[in-house]
Amino acid sequence: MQSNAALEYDYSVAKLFTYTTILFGFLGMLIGTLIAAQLAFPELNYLLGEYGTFSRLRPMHTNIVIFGFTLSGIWATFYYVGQRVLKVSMAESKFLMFMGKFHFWLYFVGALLAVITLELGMTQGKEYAVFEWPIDIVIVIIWVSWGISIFGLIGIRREKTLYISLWYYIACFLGIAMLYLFNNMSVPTYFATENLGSFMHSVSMYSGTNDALVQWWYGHNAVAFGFTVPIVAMVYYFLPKESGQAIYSYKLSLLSFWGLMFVYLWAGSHHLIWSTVPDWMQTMGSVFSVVLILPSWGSAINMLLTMKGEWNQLTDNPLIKFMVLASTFYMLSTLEGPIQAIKSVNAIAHFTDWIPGHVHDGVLGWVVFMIMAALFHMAPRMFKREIYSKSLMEKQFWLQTTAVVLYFTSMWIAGITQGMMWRAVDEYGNLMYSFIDTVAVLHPYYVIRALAGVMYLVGFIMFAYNMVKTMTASKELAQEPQFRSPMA
Amino acid sequence: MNSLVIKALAFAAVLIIGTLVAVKSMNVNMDDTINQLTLLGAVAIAVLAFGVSAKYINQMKTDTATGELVDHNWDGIGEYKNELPSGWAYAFLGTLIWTVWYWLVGYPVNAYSQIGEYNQEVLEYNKKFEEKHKNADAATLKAMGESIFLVQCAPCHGETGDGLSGKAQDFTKRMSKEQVLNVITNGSDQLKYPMGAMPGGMASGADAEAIAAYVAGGMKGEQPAAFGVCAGCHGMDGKGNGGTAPNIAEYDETLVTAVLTHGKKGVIGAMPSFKGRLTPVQEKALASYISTIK
Amino acid sequence: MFHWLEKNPFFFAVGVFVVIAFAGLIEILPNFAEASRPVTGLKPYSVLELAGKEVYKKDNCIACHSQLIRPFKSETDRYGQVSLSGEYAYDRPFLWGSKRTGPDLHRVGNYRTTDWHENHMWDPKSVVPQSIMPAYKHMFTNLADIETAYAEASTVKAVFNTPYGPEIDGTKAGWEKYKPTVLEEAKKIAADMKNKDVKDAVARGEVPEIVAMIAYLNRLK
Amino acid sequence: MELRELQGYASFFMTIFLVVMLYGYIIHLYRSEKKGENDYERFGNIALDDEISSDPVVPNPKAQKENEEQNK
Repeated sequence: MQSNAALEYDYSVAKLFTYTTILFGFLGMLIGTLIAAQLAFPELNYLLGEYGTFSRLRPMHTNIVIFGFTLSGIWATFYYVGQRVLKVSMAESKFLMFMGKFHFWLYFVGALLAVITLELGMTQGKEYAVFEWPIDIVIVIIWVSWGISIFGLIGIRREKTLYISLWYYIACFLGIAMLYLFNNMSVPTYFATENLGSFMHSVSMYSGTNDALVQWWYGHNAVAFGFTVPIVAMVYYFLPKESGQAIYSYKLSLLSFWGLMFVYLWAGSHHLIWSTVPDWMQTMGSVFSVVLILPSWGSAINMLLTMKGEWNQLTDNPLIKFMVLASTFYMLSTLEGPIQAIKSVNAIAHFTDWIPGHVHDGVLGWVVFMIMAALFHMAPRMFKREIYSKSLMEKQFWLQTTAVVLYFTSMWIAGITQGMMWRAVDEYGNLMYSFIDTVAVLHPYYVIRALAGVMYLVGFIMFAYNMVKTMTASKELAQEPQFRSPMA
Repeated sequence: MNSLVIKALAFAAVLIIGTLVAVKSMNVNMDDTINQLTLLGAVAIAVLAFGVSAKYINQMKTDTATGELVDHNWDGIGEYKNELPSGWAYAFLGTLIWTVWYWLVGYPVNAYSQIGEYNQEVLEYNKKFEEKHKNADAATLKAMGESIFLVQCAPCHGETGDGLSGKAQDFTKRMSKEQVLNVITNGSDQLKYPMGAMPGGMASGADAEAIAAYVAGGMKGEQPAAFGVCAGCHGMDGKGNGGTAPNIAEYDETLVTAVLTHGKKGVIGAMPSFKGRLTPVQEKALASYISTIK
Repeated sequence: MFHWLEKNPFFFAVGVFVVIAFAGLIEILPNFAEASRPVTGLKPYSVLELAGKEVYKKDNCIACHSQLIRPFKSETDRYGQVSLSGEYAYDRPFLWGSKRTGPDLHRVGNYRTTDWHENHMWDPKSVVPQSIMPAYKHMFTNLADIETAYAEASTVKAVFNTPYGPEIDGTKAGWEKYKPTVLEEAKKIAADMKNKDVKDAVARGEVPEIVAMIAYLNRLK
Repeated sequence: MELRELQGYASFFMTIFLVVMLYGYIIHLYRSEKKGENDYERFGNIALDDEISSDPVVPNPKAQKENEEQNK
């Protein structure tokens, strides 16, 4: 070990994950925009033959955004924040340095394999858990190496107290580990027979209603522990750090944490309301979803109150804007979700575009905004250069904010309209609309949504450009900035 | 109220009005409690999410650093003694109370059954429907039939009932020449009329051709002599002898009901049975509509 | 008690784990035995149908189609009888879906036919003019993987006691002997189809994806 | 009693237990601060003052020992 004076935080792993965050973010959003456009203009399905249909690209979009962009972002920030709040450098341990790099490269290879198998249509057929068993095994190893990094760093820490962000990172690690393992339990058919058929193929350990329960216990909570918990970890570090304001209330953050942990796992069955799972379980799903509003709002309110009296920073620093807007979209989606989980509302909302609308409030408004803000904050510190362009960042902010608003308003109206049309009866009590009527009416909303997608994608390209320029061409910094990130 | 909150609420109002306009333009029935509750939920989301976040953002502007400073000081950064936001705490308690209500009264966990509720709904509805339309007049039946047709039949037979260029039965005419020939050659025992099965090969060659041309032509003009063999069962006018054999001249209620019940497989393809999917009144309505398609 | 938890990262992690795992235990496990009971008369999928189910998964039909009829009159009028838990007993994985960009398919076999599906997969707009579904012409040329389907049937029979007959035994010899049965089933579907290439392929002893797919869709009742 | 019913009751009471625990924790947090046992808010500074050379808010005795050994 070196002596403290010469010691610096080592960001090499954080940098690697930063690159993949940008790469996968671009890819995921590009495909997302394409499939949004396909719903409005079906001719776009035939650009790549068999491989370019909506159905083949949709899992590519979800998986690249979830397992490519978001996970990379989580890890980029973890390898940055983890060192800093524990006051220990990766450079202090050769082993941890190796694990970090191993983690990254295995992840990168795994991601390539995943993309290839998805394009070939190899799938378990479960949403957000599509990968076949060999890739699942790779994912487990990737996950374990992250665990070793987390607990390895904690093991050599100087700061005894674990900062709240780390609580959330640990919860993300444990939650996803448990959920992923149980949901992906399957039997490879190749080995259960005399090596018949495809090597990749497997059958789920669970069937029918049971499988649905496990799947949405996973599906809902993969969102919880992948899209909520680690992003809260980020906001709890980056907002105070960028603004120089301590969290409004540390205690509230602790309460919100345990509230979230207590409640989140129960809410999974709200994806199965009005299905064949037992009635009491559906009721539980509704009930806990509603209880979940307040722990989630606790974090969001805590963030907004942190900026209390800091209007100057909000108007002056686009990075703060990103984070404040992310917090408000977090409030919106954590209220919208529970209300959609109430049985009577769910009767309309389920199966309609209101649900993708809700998801994208959370993902576009909260997850992506927060990850971009985090990377912007990290860039001057990792690359020792100031952020390339403030005005570009401002423009990006307004463009993407408009895009999110267009997205969720169009899908909101589309979903409610379609849901009500499905139920509509004429004066004789017969169904008023055939299914295709309810599809045709959505066309204008799909066009608006595709447009919102293009706007958001352009905003992300502006972000990527700004980041690349920051890494390569921006003014060098002599000293690491303490709070506010310097930008030109 | 401050301007930011007002703006946020105005945005919520625009969203809700937009939703209402979109929904209303589709003639959706607003008496449905599910629809009402959904809109109520939408209003709650918009008003609370936008209103509350605007309130807090506004606080950044107006609420400059109030509160008590805590004793110690950390590298020049003061800290405020910040209490739990009381609105948040009360709302949390509120949701818990709502939870207990939902659990014990709204959808009582030991008594509520969604299938039970559904059965009840259908039972009550059907009773009312059958009673109301038991003696419906022809115009009502036709209008009802049209709406059923558009939802249940149009996906295969097309919205105009023309069978989508030969992909399904064309309701603008009774049978095509090809169909008639097919039945004459192969016979038919699908519709379970009292007269029983029709054997194949009752006519052939030029006779069969002549019959087919005559039937497909809507039984107009001079009747070919060979039609006599058909008339034995289907009647000289082809109308099926009062329901003992299929009507080959036009669509009638017996025929439509028979096809809906048993399905039919012919030279175009197969139609599955719709038995149990429609009530007797609905079948009658459908028949009355189909017989008017031109 | 709380102090102690906060101070120790190990017990903290255990605490988090217990709290999050508990919900899963209570909610999921006890229901298992009950929900996997099939309704009376339910037959497991035939090998051809299983191969079709694979095509359904491969081309990701669940992105747009559900297989779950909810207990509302508006749904049962449109799609048929309410879905029951026991009907899904042999569905591994379940394919309920989460979004209806297209209609529900749980009972599509009751009201659509082989020739309708053939037209629809080749060109959806030819039967539903306003359709936004892409055409799946590649299903007419790609071959279905019936051997893997046989392996799947053998696996669920051996591991989960799904009631298949003795001819499904997971051996290579068993498969060679069983293959003609699958082809026979495929021939019946192809007989109702019009596409010449498909008919020729089936006559040659091959099973194009569309044939397996239609077998699966017809089975959904 | 049916299995399903049993599940209902088990989850109902477990939830009440969890709620009591959560509220107990809230009370614990605020009371221990009032009594001066622990100031939770100071942990917020872990994020603000996170240079590697800064003093930890609560030093980890194990790491300190190592540091001392090096500085010997």
